[in-house]
Amino acid sequence: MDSALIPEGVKRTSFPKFFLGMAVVGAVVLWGLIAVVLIWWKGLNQTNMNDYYGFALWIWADLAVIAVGGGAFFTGLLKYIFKVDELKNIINFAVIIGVICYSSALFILAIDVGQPLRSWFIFWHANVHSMLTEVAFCLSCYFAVLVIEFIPNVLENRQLNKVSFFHHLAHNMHGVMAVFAATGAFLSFFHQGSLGGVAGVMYGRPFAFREGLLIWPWTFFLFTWSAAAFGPCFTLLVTKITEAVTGKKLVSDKTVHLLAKISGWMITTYIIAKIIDTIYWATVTVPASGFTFSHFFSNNAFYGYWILFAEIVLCGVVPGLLLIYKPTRENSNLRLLAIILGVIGVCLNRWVMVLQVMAVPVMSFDTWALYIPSWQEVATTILPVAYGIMFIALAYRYLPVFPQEKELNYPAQPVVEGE
Amino acid sequence: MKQENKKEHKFGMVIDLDKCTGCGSCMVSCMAENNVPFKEDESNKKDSITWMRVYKLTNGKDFPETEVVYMPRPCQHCSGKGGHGHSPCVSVCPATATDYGKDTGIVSQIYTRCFGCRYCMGACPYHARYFNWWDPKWPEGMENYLSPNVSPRMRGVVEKCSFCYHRYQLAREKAYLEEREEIEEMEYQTACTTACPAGAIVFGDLNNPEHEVTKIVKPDDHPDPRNPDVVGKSRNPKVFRLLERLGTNTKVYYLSEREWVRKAGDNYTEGEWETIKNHHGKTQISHG
Amino acid sequence: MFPFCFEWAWDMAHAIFFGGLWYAVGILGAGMTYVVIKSAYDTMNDSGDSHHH
Amino acid sequence: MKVDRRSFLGLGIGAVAGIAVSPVGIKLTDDSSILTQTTKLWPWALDHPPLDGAIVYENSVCSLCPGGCGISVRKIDDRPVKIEGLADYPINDGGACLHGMSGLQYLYDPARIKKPMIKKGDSFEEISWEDAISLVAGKLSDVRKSGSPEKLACITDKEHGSVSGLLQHLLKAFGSPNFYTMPNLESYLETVAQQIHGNGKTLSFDLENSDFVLSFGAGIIEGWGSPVACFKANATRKQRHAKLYQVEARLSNTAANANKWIPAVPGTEADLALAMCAVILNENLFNSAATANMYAGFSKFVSVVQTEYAPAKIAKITGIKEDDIIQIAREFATAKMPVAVFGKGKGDGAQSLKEMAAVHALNCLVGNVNKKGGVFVQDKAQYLEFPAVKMDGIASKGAAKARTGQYIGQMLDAVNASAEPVVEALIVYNANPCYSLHDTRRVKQAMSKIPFVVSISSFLDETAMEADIILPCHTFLERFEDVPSSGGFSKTVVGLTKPVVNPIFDTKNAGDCIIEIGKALDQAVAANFEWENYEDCLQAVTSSIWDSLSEEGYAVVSDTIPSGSPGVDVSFLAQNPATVQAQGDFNLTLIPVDNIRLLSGAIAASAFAIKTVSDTVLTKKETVVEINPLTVKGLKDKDLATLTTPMGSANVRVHLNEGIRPGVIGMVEGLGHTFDNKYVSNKGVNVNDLIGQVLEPGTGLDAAFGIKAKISRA
Repeated sequence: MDSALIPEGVKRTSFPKFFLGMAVVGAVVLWGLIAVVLIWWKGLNQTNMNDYYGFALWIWADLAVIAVGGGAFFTGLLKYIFKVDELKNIINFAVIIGVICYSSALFILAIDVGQPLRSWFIFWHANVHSMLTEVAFCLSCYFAVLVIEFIPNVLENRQLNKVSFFHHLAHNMHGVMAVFAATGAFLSFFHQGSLGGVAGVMYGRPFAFREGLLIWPWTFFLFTWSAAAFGPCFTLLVTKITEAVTGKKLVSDKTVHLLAKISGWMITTYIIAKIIDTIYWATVTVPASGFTFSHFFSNNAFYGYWILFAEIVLCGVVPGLLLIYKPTRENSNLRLLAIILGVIGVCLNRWVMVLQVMAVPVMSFDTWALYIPSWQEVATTILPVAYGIMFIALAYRYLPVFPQEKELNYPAQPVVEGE
Repeated sequence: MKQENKKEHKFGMVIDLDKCTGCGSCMVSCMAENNVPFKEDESNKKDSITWMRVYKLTNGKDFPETEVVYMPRPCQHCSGKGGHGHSPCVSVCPATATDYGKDTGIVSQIYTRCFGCRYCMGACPYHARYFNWWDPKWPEGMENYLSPNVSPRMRGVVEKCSFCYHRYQLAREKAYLEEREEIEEMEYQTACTTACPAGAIVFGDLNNPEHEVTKIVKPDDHPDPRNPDVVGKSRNPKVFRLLERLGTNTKVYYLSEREWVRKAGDNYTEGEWETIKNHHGKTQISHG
Repeated sequence: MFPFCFEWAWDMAHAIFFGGLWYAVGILGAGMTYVVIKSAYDTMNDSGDSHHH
Repeated sequence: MKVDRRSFLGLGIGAVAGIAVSPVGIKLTDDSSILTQTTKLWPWALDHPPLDGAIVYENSVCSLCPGGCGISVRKIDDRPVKIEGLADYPINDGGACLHGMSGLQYLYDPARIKKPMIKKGDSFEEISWEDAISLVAGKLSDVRKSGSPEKLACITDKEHGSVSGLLQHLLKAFGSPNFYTMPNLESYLETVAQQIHGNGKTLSFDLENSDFVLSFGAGIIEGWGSPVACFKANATRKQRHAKLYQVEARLSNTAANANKWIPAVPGTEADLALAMCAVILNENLFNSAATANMYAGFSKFVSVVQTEYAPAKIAKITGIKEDDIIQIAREFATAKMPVAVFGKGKGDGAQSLKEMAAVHALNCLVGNVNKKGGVFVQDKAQYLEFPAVKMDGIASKGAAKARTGQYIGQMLDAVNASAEPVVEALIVYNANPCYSLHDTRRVKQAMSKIPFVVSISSFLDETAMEADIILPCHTFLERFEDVPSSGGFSKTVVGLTKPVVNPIFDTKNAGDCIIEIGKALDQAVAANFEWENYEDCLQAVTSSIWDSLSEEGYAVVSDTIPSGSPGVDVSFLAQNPATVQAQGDFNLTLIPVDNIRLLSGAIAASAFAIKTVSDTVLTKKETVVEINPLTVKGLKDKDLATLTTPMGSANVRVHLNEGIRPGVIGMVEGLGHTFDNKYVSNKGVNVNDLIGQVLEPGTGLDAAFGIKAKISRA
């Protein structure tokens, strides 16, 4: 039915089956969209956020998708700037994940603000001292970069590529991609960092506040670093899932091992920095404002030391070590465990830096504020996941995403022309 | 250097917690003055717009040693670290919708500029900022009492205490028409101050030594030797500020004879209060 | 965002922030303009070559 | 022209580039930002922004409560926009309470009655004013014609003031002695003064000068007396180095603000006061000149107090240590200007004469009577001069009959007890007995048994809903009225309430309603209502102070310390009257709690006031009760619980709180309204539903300070 659109030389599932799958995921998207309409029409009272919890599930989701979407910029940086050529086998997919993550992030911001029609004020009336301004600018620009990086892949669709202009455009864009990638890396460095800065500069919130370098709190660097470290984990995880769903090997082990190794070293170095930061914060920053370390992890029903342990040790140190040690890295089960832990770890970090910050009482007579999201929040947070699945399914079906797909799956077969 | 003729003010207040009775007049005066909306259920205090909120603090002791104090909390109008105007909220607003008035020390909020990202609320440790989660709606006819001097807010934006800035504007206009350079202390008073039946709130210009608030607070303009971020610490040993140690440099001071109340204003590690309370109010000595 | 917005100030913060921003936007814009023009040129050359194809 | 791929492409790129550099984008974004603020497309945009105009201030007097504060109403564009306290006014001098400042919310209250209404079946129908007045007059005429004019009764909030005066005038001309007021502090003060110092006297307290205030539950900063005046007196305590000791089972705001909290077992305040009398007598700390004025059994009083109220014995009853009782009594007796104050809470709830007299006995013993900083015994203020009532035979006969009950509670009991209607017609003005009196079911039952109930009210409150006809009256912002200060304020000031806004609805001044009813009755009654209207009447009856009222906005009737030392009749206490016990036999005691941010009388709290109420008092639709953590094991903070008293049970939330005596449950007054105002009503429980009336033997006062109760997790 849609065979004319399917890349040459590969097999895809039957259209009815594909359509059915899309319909199921589409239903989830629809559920999310209903929630979106409710939120836009009736306002943010549809959420369970409140004046204590002005930043909640969405902002966590926003930070989390940007963190895991960091695989795109870091892989791009390695591929185009540091010329790690092996990564060409996964760069398309990394970019697609990036596009999904960043479009989701922008979408979440669009529902999260109280007056979406005024969102452009953040650009027009920009306050350059605000970390959020930096986030907004870099995020939108970097999203543009991702789209630019994704366009050639789209144009390589069998039918589109027949259009001469598109063919040339795709070719020429590849030619200057290094420039775009460099710009993207620059932008990404700043917005990942400024997302960390968002929490770190809040000197009224001792749980979030960090000292730092010039105008940038340490969280600025930790966020960039952690995105670069854990982003590839997510790229590998999604690749693994896609491989499982399609039943095909899509990226060679060599590429996977390389990316896993890079990620492992990034995670390990990051987590060392994070541990140093935590110790310094706990022993110097926190007591200076009259708090004790235990204040942030006790007297409430949810936040305990477990979350600190889970974030730093279980989902930081453990995946880092698993990925830098060759035997465990090259063991597919342990590698999978490591990348799952890694993805959880970075998401936990973003959770802590958003939700726990809001929950901790600061005034001595204040109380912990715990919060349970409404279904509208949950639906709109799941929406990007469903949307991402649809996006990947469409891209995989119609675009030549994985350059190694043919050689890894149909090595003996001659190229068959499908008419 | 500023060559303007305009004198720099630093408006602030001191609230005598021993006089405060928790009667709530300040809260209602504020709501009525500033067109604050209300809704059917206001019992969830985390979703209830009260620019002036009165907290109830207890000393935590068992019956019958229990003591209670009420603490009115308007926006603290932080001057930020070192008093340079980078209050926790102003510095984070991405759209310049909240600003620090260099000539007044007042942290303003531009409702039509705010697009509701709520970063400022996250940054404020005093919960002084409120989001319009709901459409403000008045029962039929009740819009008639709304004041034109304060813009009613729309859903989806953040609002907060403005130290009744419109009253400052009106006072200035009046002074201008009467060809006076300066306004008198009593010409500009916030709605909570004038409403307080106990006279617990004293408002004025902390830069003007003649003003009552300055006489009570005796602010020390030198940085606190223990924490260079802190300026304007009171020299009155009975006066304290909320979360002073964070360096927010609020311009709302509190006064109490009771030690436990003063201690409740900030956080202290084990045993630290004993050293700090003795140090409190003696900072001018270290500056000779 | 622009010097005519009233928040704008000719200070270091604005110079660094918007300097970096407009620089990045400039590169992206210039790069894309170059690529589009070059592709259009290539296309025209293509179609010139293969006009009777 | 053929559009080929190339020219199409070119056109597209050109168009995009063209739009990008044109001002269209900027214009559209600019428009969209304006659109977010103004257009009616969005639910958040106001119908119209508030109109600007010249600022004008008009002075008036608030009559929401007996406080009688001067107010300044700010008007813009001829609309009142803000109410604030009036500076230099002799009662409040600039301060105002939250209810007064919410005054404008009453103007547009959703529960306002917009036109006269008559009950048809279960609902009300609007009727014209002429029909309403003639209907009321017709019904009243029937009562009068039947020869039992005493079967017309009247309930209002207070005895003083010209509107109350007009009601009394009407009843007298009509021929009925059945004029009742709701319990109020002023009448309690008069009852005590009458009992101890003789007829026509009343008491007031010089709180602003006293150096030692010993309060037996008086909520001095909870709305007791003239609230703002009390706030001010309390606020100056710090600089005057004056002390406040508060006897109360619960750490009220007053107790919290006091120098000492004396958490006596509820209902034992009289015992505690008498034990302190015993200490003062035992230790010769009394003022001998003052005790020389005591008559009618002083020696008996001394022996009763010394034998029955020995501190050691009373310590066990009150839960206050013997040493403390002695120490406090000594401090009180040796203070320069001590004053003991009674009237629990706001002073308008149930009170026992024994308790009030026992507290006042402390004042009499230490002799700080008619002295600065003490208690003032003076004649009731009489500034109103109503013309003598011309009574016909029916009136004289009816007026001479015995009242149906001594106080409102007994009157309602009599109505309920009798098969025949003992009250044929009832006029209720500025009172909400169906909400404010103990055991509201009993009150509503009585209302339904009275054949014809007229409610003169601004709001469709619980009592108006029980009425047969409602005459809607102006709010205090729309009317003229004289407002005498009351509730123990040391000066006597009469304020003039003036309309600051044209009536919003088709309402009348309550005074005009009464005058019009009077005029519409038979000639014998109508002859007593020759005023043109209420304004005319007001001017006539206040003629002695009218110049001051109309020019200054108020008149100070007296502001000096009364002279002389009045005699003290101790016969009542010398008989050792029994202490009223709480009804029922559960283990715990439920007490009502007065909260300054709520109102429990004729007027309900406003939306603004409700908004200020803490979530430890009201959570969503549930009243939160205060309990000491030691009181009930297994109850946790915020638990939903069932509270049961002999009168019934209710679901409540629990707030565990160290600031209340173990064994006591505190429940706030002023919640649980049932009328049509979603911001105020259907929130929580009316504590008066759970507490029954307990009459004090010998005095007939409802003295139920609480009721026995139990509580368990729901």
